[in-house]
Amino acid sequence: MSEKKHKVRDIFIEGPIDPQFVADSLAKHATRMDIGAHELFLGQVRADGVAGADDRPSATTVEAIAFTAYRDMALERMTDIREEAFALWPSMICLHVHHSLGRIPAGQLCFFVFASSPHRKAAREAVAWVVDRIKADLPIFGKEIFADETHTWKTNRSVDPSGRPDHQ
Amino acid sequence: MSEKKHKVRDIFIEGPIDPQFVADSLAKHATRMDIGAHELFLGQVRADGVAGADDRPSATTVEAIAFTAYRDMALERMTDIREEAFALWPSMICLHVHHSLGRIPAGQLCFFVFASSPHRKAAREAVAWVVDRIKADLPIFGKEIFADETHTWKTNRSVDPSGRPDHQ
Amino acid sequence: MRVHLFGILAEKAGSDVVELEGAATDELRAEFRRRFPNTKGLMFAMAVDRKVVNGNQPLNGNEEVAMLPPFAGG
Amino acid sequence: MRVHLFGILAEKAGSDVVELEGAATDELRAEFRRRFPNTKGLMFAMAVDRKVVNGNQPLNGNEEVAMLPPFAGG
Repeated sequence: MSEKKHKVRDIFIEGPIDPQFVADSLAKHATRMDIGAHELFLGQVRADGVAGADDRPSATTVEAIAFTAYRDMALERMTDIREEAFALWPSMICLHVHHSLGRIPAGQLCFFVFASSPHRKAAREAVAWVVDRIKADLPIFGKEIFADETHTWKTNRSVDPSGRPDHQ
Repeated sequence: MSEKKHKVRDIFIEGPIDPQFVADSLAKHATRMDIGAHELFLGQVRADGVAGADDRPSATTVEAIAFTAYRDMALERMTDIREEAFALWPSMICLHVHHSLGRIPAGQLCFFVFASSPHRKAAREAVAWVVDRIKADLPIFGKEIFADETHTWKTNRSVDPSGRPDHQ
Repeated sequence: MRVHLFGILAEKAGSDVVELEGAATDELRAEFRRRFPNTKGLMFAMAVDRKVVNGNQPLNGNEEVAMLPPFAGG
Repeated sequence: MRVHLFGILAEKAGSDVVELEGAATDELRAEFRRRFPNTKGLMFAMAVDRKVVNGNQPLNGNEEVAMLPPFAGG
């Protein structure tokens, strides 16, 4: 849990994030007597409905998202984000980030950001900022697999889809 | 988990909040296919150090907080807060609040606010708002018990300590 | 009438309920201060029927009245 | 040089790595578009040595180059 050193740490885990993992992570902090506030964000795969399309005869729903990543780049960017977060919120005591790879069925957890601090403001603000930065900066890709076996590629909203739009 | 009805529900639990309880609460949401984001706040008792004082020979640290509440009033105010929260964030799917009563040792969890929504903004904003409102509006009292057996009464910061200051 | 006490007020009064007479919340406050001079300097709010009172509220004697020291939840 | 492909680009190219020739990132882009006309209309960023490129970056051929469709983490 001593987190202030910014070595590259692996955030990726294969498959869904187990709620039990969240409990174990929380429980480990009971030895830190200076923590007063924990803020946790968890992303869960939604079974969004989609309309029919050229390659899809009728409306269907998301059954799972298959996540892939450009691992080395993602871990480098995560190290930068972690360093920036500790600089922005120096009172933050620890920050844990986990993201799933592979096929995550709807209803399962795929993303977990967890910050702890003496008072709630730092943990709250840091989690919001880190979640947004990860969505914008980490090269993680998601294939939405529909119940009818078709698929589409997920794109994060309100995030510039590429460093340089390519309209060639 | 169907939460939109605003009957009075008991938020109080005797003793610390078990991390396992958090895991179980999370796991129950795997059947809700419209949830994309969970935001959780947890309060943990800090072993704050305090200086010596008239009734305390030397510096000491908080060993536990003993929480009491004006139960009926707290539950009425919580019902109001819940209603307001669902009005302010209509996309919120559920909101769970738990607060400990009794003696909570340093390092243990005493407060848990958990909101879920399709997208992260509603859950994030609702948790921040609900946590602040609970700290300001719920008649919950905390006796900080020090390692040397002395005690003091906790007061939430940046919260008006009483509806009407009494300087008589 | 019966007045419920919490936190440090209950501690100082040695009880979590006191009998006080008064036709309005300010009278109960004053009576409480007289009966328990060891609460001098402690701020508290009053609640009538589980709602915090602003100003001085008249009472008919059938209300649920409480004296509330600063809140510390969370 | 070896160029790594991800997500929909890997799917359209049928591989997660392609050999492309070019002295700068724009040349690799153009070559990729020629080789895989089925990626027409798909936007992507390029990364050189694991950093997103802004503009056109010259290459010596020893870099780690990747083509990145829109991110979808979280």
